[in-house]
Amino acid sequence: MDELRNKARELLESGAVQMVIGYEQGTGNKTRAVFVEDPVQVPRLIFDSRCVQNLAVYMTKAEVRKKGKPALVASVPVLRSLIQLAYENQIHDESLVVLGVSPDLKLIEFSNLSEIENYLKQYTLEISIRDKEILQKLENMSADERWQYWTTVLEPCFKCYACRAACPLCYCTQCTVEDNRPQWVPVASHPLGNFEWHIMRAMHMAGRCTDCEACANACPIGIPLNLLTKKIVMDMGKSFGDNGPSLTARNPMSTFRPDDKENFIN
Amino acid sequence: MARIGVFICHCGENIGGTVDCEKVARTVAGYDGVAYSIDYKYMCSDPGQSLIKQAIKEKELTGVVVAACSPRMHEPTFRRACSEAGLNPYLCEMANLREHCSWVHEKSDATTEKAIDLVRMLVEKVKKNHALQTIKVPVTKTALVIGGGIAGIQASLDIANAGHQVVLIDREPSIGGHMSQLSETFPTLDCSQCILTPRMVEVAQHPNITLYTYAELESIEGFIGNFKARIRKKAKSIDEKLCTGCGMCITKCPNKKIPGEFNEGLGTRTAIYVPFPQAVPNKPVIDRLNCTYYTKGKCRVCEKFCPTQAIRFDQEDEIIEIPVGAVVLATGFTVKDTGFFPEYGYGKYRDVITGLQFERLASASGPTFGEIRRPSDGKIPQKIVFVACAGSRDPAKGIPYCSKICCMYTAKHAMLYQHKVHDGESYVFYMDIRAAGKMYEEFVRRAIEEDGVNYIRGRVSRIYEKNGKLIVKGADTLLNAMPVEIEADMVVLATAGVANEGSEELAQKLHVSYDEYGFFSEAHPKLKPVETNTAGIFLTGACQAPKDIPETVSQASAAAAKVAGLFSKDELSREPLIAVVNRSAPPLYSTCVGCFMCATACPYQAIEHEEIRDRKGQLIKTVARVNPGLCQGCGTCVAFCRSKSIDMEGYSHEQMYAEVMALLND
Amino acid sequence: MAEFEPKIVAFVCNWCTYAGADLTGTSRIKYATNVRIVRFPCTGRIDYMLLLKAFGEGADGIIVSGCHPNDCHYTSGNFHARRRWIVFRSLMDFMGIDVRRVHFSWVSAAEGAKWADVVNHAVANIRDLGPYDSYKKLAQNTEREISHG
Amino acid sequence: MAQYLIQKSSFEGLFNLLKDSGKTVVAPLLRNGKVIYGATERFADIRTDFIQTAQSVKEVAFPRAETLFGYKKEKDSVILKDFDPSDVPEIVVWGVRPCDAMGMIPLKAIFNWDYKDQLFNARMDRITVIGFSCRNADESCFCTSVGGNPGSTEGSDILFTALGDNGDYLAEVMTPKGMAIVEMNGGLFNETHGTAGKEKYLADVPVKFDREKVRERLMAFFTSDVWLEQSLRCLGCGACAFVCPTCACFDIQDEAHGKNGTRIRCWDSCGFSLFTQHTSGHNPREVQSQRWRQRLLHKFSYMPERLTVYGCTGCGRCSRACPADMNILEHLISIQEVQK
Repeated sequence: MDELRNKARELLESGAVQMVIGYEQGTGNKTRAVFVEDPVQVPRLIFDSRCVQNLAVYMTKAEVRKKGKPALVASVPVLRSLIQLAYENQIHDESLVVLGVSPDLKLIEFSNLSEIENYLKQYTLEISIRDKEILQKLENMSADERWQYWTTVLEPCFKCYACRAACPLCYCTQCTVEDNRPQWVPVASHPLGNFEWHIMRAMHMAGRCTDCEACANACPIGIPLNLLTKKIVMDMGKSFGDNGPSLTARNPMSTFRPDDKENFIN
Repeated sequence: MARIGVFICHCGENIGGTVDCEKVARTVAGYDGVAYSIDYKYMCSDPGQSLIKQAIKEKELTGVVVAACSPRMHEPTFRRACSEAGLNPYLCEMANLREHCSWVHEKSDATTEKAIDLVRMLVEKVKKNHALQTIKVPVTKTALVIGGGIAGIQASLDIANAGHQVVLIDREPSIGGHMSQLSETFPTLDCSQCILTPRMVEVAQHPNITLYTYAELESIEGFIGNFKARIRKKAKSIDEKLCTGCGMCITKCPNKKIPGEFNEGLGTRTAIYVPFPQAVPNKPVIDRLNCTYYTKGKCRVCEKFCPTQAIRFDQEDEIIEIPVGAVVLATGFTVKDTGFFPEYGYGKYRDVITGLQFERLASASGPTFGEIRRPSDGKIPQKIVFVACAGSRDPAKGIPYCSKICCMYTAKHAMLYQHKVHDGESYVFYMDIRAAGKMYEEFVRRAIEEDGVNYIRGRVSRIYEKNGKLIVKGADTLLNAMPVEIEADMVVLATAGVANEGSEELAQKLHVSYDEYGFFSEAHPKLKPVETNTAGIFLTGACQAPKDIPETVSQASAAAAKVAGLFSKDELSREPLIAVVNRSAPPLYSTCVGCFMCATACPYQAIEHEEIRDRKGQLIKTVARVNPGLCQGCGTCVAFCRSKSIDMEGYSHEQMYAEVMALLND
Repeated sequence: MAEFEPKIVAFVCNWCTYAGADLTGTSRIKYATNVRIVRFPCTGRIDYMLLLKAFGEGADGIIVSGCHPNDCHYTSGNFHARRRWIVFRSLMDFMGIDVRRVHFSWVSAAEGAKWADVVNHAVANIRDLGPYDSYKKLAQNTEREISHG
Repeated sequence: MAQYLIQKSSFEGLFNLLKDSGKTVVAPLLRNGKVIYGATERFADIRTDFIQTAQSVKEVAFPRAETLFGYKKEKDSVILKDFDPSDVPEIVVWGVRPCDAMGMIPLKAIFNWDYKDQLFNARMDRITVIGFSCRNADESCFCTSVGGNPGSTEGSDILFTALGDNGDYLAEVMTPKGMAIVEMNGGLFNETHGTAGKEKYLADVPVKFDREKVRERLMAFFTSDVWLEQSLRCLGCGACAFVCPTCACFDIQDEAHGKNGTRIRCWDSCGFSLFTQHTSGHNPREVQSQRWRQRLLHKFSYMPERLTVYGCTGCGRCSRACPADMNILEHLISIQEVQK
């Protein structure tokens, strides 16, 4: 904790960054993002297990960028997102200073993104056993049961797009749901609109999702929509040996192998 | 407001006989935005086309749907008609009522209903079409001809004589191909080499032709008019500039027992060799698989004796890259390995040979200097049997198709035999005699009537050896399948002609399609016999299907004419059906966020970075741009782009969406 | 009552399957009338959203077909498409969409007979499955009243 | 209007009466681990163990998506099929918190300000609100700062207040609709007078700010930096607006299927950048801070001016729902306090 604050203060005072993006105590037991521009405010910075919002999301927000070069407090899921953002040309070494926080809450400094990529090698992206069991349970259902499950679970969705807004990789300036030539996805949050939105969102995350769960945490009505992305992440691993973001490896959906295996095309 | 004209073609009875065209026209007339709808006997006919042109003018149409045959057939026709009437050709679409409807369904309401749906889909699509201008791309006026047989030679010469550059490559040490192996040629019996070798020499000396033998296509990229070919020149292990072709090395090479490919294994050659005396270029190569130096590490005799020190043991393969505007495929064919006919005993009995081997025996330059002597003991066979259709027209064990040339060369072989062995007896087992062609039937009759060749209609069941004779068992189906048994001294199998090994890999390199037998597919069996589906790549000779010399030569000239036509312009117009990254007003400029994941999906490296800057030159954002010269319009990037920032002319999001909507809702 | 006639949409590439279907026509091979072909330049162009749209608009089944691997007119469009279908099909299945109603196949320009088989097989198969009511219900329920929790 | 006492044990009977009378009963139910309103036919499904539902009750009167009319295009004409008020269901909403019930008032004001929205009014006419006073509150609650209180009867047709833990409830009947429910079975209700000192059983929700003061200050705050400071962490989603009992922004969408189509009204939010995006690409509210400003000004300045009613009932849902923990209460307090 002190490590983190000291580093933050040092960066701000030295002018290396104009702002430190980290976490502070929020309402009740919640934590939230804080943007520290004045070294005096540094004590507001905290980090603990409650700090799960993926702060990488702010790297693509115009108003934040306007404030100059930030230092970003980043746990492992956030680091993954940063690598994917770099792969997608949204950030580069000069865009930010990364204040990494290891799972045991130690501060890790990185001088560039490839150091982060190397660091992440020890945390290859994999779905937790618990999640695998949940997915397994769904996969064991009959198709009709799954259909029932998803239509019921997605029915309350009112398309506030908190899932999209909280996801660091949903940074498009115009989301496909906002494209009305043609209107790919109905704007209304009726059953079809909800269903198409969620299946499309999951497809857009294929080969990109880092399983940070920001989407599910953001949902105000608790829809477990990260099950869809978890399923995708698992498939990507199974089918194409994808094991998380990389600065160099091609995205599994924009490349192929002539011997890709599939069992349903005849 | 759209004013669409719909023109429904009866195609005589082809569509009209199955689909109620009049009803289709009537129904479609009721659709929103349809200003004119009419059916007519033959839309592609002159009156049909003028019907369309007239309507475009009088009804001020903003779009046209022609419901007729496949767009792959007549789309260009009708688009031209539209532009002649002043309507942008890309505002014209076709509904496929023939191949996809009337020809595949019985006459019924359901069929007419389907026809209506198909037309409605295209009406809705065409509402979303917009005017497009053709794309101009420069043409590199150099042709790459792959394969130096008679097909490649003829094509090269015709293109070169038209004043264009040609690069001719052949994987063998010499050009000439199968024709150079032949003795005489039907139906005139003139000597193959006598007519071929002058052409070979002409190729070698032609100022517009660059010849690379012992060379293969490594890879090719680009598109019509703008290919980049990488060619692997295999190491010949000699310095061609120094080599005078004196042949000293060949006479001195200690390794003389290698079965010669040119003589189909009936003769031998040395490790450093020229395939045959009239080879072009007439300079040797070292066959590294058989050369003692490369296999055992010592020898280098040729090096010692070479008067010009031209031997280069350390020579390596060389890759050269050449820009070409067109490619002619002339890779030829091969004969089916006879191993699959054990009952004919090929390989088991030395005197059972293939037609191609017989050509070598009959050839004056062959191992027997033109005398028909059997391989086993060099005796002149007194009784010889020719088996036609050895593998051809045999779906069970061989290949279903007819190899086309066997009937004629078998007759020729029998004739040559009779001319050389006057007291000999020759028999031909055949299924049918296919002698369609100028002077062909006469030729076969001559063999039978003047040269007394015995034709037996029936198949050979078995060939086996019995005290020095080859017993040929068969049946004569004209004498109600009476068993026939002939004691022969030699048997010649007219083995099937099949695609060259490696033809499929080559097709994949060039992205041309090939049929189930590995022969390259022409773009259209009748109307585009020398084109492939890939623009700028043409076909000639037996790589497309087995064919004889006259047919090959005419096809080669046809391909050459196509290439010359392509090269007749400095620029060629390409269909503007390509991908485009959207652009919009500030502050957005484009919905593209510049993730450039599309770039890796593009098979043509057509996606570039474009920096959008303000007046002060400050970078606002970097977005994708599609290079219209490189984009071939596959649309992979379009389906891949998450924000739908890339769209495709002719198959746009709105068009495809409209089609699906229209298809499921009337 | 009359036998159920499924509505089937076919998304095919221009160079192989569309040409193959043309060949079916030139060969006068007859097949079921239930299928409507939508022509794309390449399977790589086929947007999975269009499959959803087709079901949303009441299709009972879908055929997706293009060039065999290695035969793509554009080198690799079908390879990209194949990856897309691997992921998308699995996701559809995971969400309970009846993937038996989506028939993927490779039909080359030389396989006119195969196209007829693909169509007839799909039609027979989907006819057995019956109308895709569950998806139709989802699509028709546009007005979202308070649901029955 | 009138007061009664009713036993907790009688609620199930009352619920069944309502259900059997053919009305749709909408009540707090557990879905995806959160309490939200939903139609139910089982009393046992109704939850009472919550501070506030994740979603407001506004949806019964202002559905997230509702068809205004259907149409069919002919060659040169269009046939319209307008909505039919008789299709609008009779709904009883059970277990509504006072801050939610109070939300119905600004909604009515919005939908009847200039144009009288028939569809909305038709729904309102068929809705009966059964409120339950709050016994508990959390740090996001601030009804008392915006003119409400945990036992407010505003917007309810009947308000039930638990009088301690012995199962006695006070029923305050406020409207004829409420009375109609009592009359379904008078036996369940025992007449009483006064409010039985219900106040002492209510949740304690201290007043945190003075909304009048906030309103006055906001006038001068239009160009303040406070908006950017407050909203820098805002992600620009619509969660706050969609859970809000008074937010009524909507979008009009045509859903076409060939010749046929429907015109649908569906929720929208001033928090979305697309909300004010012009076709030209120009956006008068270009950045999130301007949208945040719009949200607060609309609720605490524009609505009081135009509709003489505030656009906030202090339910605190937006704070609870916000993925970035934008706490509206904090921000209002700071508006009141900051020296600009």
